Amino acid sequence: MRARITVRLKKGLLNPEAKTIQRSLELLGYKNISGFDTERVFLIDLDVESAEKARREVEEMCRRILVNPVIEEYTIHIE
Amino acid sequence: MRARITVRLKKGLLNPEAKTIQRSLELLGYKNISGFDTERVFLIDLDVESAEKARREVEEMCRRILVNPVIEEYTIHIE
Amino acid sequence: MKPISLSLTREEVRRVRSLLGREPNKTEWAIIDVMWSEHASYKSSREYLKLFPTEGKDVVLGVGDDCGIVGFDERYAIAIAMESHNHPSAIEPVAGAATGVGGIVRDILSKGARPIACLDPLRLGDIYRDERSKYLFENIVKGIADYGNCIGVPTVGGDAEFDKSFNKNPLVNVVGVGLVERDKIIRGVASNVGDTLLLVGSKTGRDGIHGVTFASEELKSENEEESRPAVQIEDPLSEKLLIDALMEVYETGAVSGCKDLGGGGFVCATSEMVSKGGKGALIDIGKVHLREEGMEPWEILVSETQERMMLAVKRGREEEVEKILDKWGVQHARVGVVIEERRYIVKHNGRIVVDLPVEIITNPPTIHRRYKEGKRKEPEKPKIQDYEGFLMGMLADPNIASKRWIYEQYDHEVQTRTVIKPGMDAAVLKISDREGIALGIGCNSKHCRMDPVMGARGAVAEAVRNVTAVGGRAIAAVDCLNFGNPEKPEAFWKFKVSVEGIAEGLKAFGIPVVSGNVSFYNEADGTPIAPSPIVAVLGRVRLERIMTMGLREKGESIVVIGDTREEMGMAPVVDFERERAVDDLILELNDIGSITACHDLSKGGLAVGLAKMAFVGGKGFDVDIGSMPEKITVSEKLFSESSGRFVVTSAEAERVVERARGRGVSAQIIGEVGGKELSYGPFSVDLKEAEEVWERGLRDLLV
Amino acid sequence: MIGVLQFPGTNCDMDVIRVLREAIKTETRPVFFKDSNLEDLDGLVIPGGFSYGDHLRAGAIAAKMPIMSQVKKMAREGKPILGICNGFQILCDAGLLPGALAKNIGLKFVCKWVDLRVENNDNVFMRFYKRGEVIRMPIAHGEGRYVCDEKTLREMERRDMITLRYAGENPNGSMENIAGVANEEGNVMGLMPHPERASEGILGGEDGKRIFESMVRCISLK
Ligand SMILES: Nc1ncnc2c1ncn2[C@@H]1O[C@H](COP(=O)(O)OP(=O)(O)O)[C@@H](O)[C@H]1O
Ligand SMILES: [Mg+2]
Repeated sequence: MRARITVRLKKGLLNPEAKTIQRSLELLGYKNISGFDTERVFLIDLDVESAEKARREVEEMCRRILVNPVIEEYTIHIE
Repeated sequence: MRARITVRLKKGLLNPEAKTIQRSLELLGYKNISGFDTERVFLIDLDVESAEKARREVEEMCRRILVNPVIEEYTIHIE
Repeated sequence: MKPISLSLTREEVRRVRSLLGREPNKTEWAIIDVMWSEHASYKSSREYLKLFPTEGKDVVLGVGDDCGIVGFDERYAIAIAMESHNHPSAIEPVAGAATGVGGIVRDILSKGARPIACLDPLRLGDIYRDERSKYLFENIVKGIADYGNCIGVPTVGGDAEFDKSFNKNPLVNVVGVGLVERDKIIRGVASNVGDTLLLVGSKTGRDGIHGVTFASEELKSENEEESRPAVQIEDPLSEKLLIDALMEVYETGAVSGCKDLGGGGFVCATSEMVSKGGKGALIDIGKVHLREEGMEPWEILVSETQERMMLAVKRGREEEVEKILDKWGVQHARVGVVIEERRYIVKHNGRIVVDLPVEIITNPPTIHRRYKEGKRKEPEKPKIQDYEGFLMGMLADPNIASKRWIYEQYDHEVQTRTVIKPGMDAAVLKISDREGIALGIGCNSKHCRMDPVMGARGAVAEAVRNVTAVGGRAIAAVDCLNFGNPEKPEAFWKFKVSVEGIAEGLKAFGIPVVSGNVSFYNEADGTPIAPSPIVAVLGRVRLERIMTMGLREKGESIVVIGDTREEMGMAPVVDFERERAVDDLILELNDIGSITACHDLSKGGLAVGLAKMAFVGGKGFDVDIGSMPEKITVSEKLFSESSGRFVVTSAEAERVVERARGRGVSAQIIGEVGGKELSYGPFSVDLKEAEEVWERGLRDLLV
Repeated sequence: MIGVLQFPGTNCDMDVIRVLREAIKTETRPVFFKDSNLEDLDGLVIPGGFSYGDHLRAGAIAAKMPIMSQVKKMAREGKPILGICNGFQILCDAGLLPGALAKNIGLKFVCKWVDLRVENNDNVFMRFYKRGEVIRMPIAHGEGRYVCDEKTLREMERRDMITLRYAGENPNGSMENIAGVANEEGNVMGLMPHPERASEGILGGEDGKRIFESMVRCISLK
């Protein structure tokens, strides 16, 4: 079972990395970018029987360590 | 048009971050992790008419600055 | 089965066959190919490196091991070494530069020393015009920063030059410095039969397979794709754990020898250790902990996976060592034993896959390269109409502008020893309560291109001068000789005369070389780099006597020491006799407390040197360049880059002049400290404005 | 006895130990993250560095290691706990201090001396400073931009939990120039600047030393 966790900065928080990359793309001449954002993905292969169980376990990992709720939010996909 | 670019390290290359996170999850008691990997995602909103055009443009951005072809590979999704 | 492409010449192949009396198998060829490469064997450079003075009363461990060791006080010695990581950085700047830092730090660590500092001389392309050079520069600095910062070794100095000859082939040199108690020094030798060879650190992968042979070839653009397997990814956390774990392991006294796995990987480290010990090795390559599946013995033997070390552990004490490694989470494997017979034997699944005399592996034949004298470039004398504009242009030039953008990304204070921080002539690190070391760099690549002979001499002179300028007495040197393709007679000539020049200089100053590195094949598409023999000098300082370059008290006299000659736009003549007299004078003046600020003159000459002193001190000056007695133009007085000069400030300038006369050195009072202007006589500029231009010169070119 | 906590990748531990032992002359011992007994400790410093290589987020992994439950216990007992740089990041991620430390706004690691204003001296670490006093210490970090939500910020201001602000230029984009915060009780404090690097004149200044002196004094008064 593979879980895909996508983590992004909370709305409203400045993402300086995204801003910098967007600016340099514009400098390179890409004029029609109306939005730019970045995310991080964790891919976890789990030896568990059910998607249910995988999700529960991964949910817990996110809360315990993978995500900092002060600045980040996340979504989980079980594949 | 929104493009989602997923970037990952090429196969065979060391990913120290993934290694460290996996080990610490194991330390926290998650015993059934059989694989762990990380990816980066760029989300680009583009004011172009066609998915075709968006893909072409994003493809170029990847080659020019978003991706380091020496160590990374990528996939593009137009949403 | 993947065929192995050999980089050996036909002559070398013949030689191997005749030495061995049979056809080597595939694994054996792979080993010899790597070990006989230029980068690992110094086969072109060896006979010239013998010219360097290598002995001295302070030398504890000289040329030939992973780093040099120089005595400091009764208890401590200083380990120092220098390496290049040019080719990897050209391909993948972050990883290339980072692994350069990692490699030199392990050289230091392997000798039982705790790494306490790095310096990073860099040569980059034309960042004004060339996008790729800018990308390389930003990422090389990032690679050094990310790695050095993480492992807690401060990067305390370096230098940076920009020239289009480095567009495709930047230079990343790194100096590593360590501190070791004299009786805890470990050598890169395995000489006790029965000792266990313990491989320590990261799992071995296919990283950097053939990294060494790759560094022994020219970079060709179409080569890039193929060279990719040579990329090694850095893992600074593993390095930090290696440092912490090994410092604890060394305390046990169970380690009889140690070497880092650098160029040439496993086979290089193990074969050299037993070769130096006059012994042989029996290796079970199947014991190596691997990251990838299906690796063949030859791949494991030559892989350059980072963050690995080889220990020779006294028989029976393995567990003691392994327990400490386990505590730090550092992996390890018993991969072989030292044997009496001087053979290098490798087993894999019970089958012998290598059986070679150690000497064949570690003693490749020397190559006598042909050389041909090259032409010297004519001076490029600019016609200066507008002094003020010319000066501002120089201050903004990335070669002269403030390097703050670089060193603020480096943690230069961790370990709480950094007394003189980056931005000055040399770094000073506190070693004991009263004494410290000074670390200075020298090499003007532009001068070396115009005149390799004077350029190389200048590199030694400048490195020593930088140490002198902070009050340090030079005690040892390391060098990294970066040149083009040695198979080309003109390139080889540049190398040869550079070595000769440096050797002569070091002899004149009475300081030995204790370690060094040669990097050839720095060419891209057939265009060689400006020759860059970079010299780093280690000095000893009394902490209560250190000098800095900032102007201090209004009214203090400004004195130029040394002769200014008509040498604008060219490589200045370097006369070691005179250099030495000037250095000795400065140290004497410092001893008697006559100097309040001191700076040596280099790029941009007197005009730029004075300006930097003003920026650092936040005080202006009022001098009259016209009053200098030399019969040369004002432009020359301002901008000539004549060697062997300092500017000092003093509250007792007459005494300074008198002492100078006593040593036959010229010294002229040209004005005094104070005000908010840089006032040169024929013209003046506003201090704040000029400083802004200098601070922004480099920064504004970058993100 | 003051403990100095070492995680894999911690790199300022020896610097802090040296200052505590030599400049402050107080009994100090390293505390390895696998140590199980912290009963002997009167206070704890979590020093700077790159615990676990700063992978995931700076301080995130260390913050979740088992030893942190004992650190929390010490905090509850009112023992002083100081987090410097990476230690500050760890304390936030462990929930011992509010907020989080995000990537510097300039994205680069920054190492330099900065001016700081003392906002509050009514806690275990700050009592030898004057309110409003401007002091100098070096910073060295890549993830030091303090952030928290608006409500938390107002709470912190009301309860006087902000101890230090950048007084000159803001080097990392921190919210309201915040450089250091404490918990409400004043026995847990985190700061991005490195006081141990500002505890000896020859290294650039001694403004940081009073933090350790104050910590030690408070312990001895107990
Ligand atoms: N690549 C670098 N890394 C770290 N520090 C650097 C680097 N380049 C320059 N510096 C710092 O800036 C100082 C001034 O550099 P430079 O102007 O070349 O020196 P000088 O005045 O001796 O010619 C160096 O001594 C060093 O402290
Ligand atoms: Mg200098």
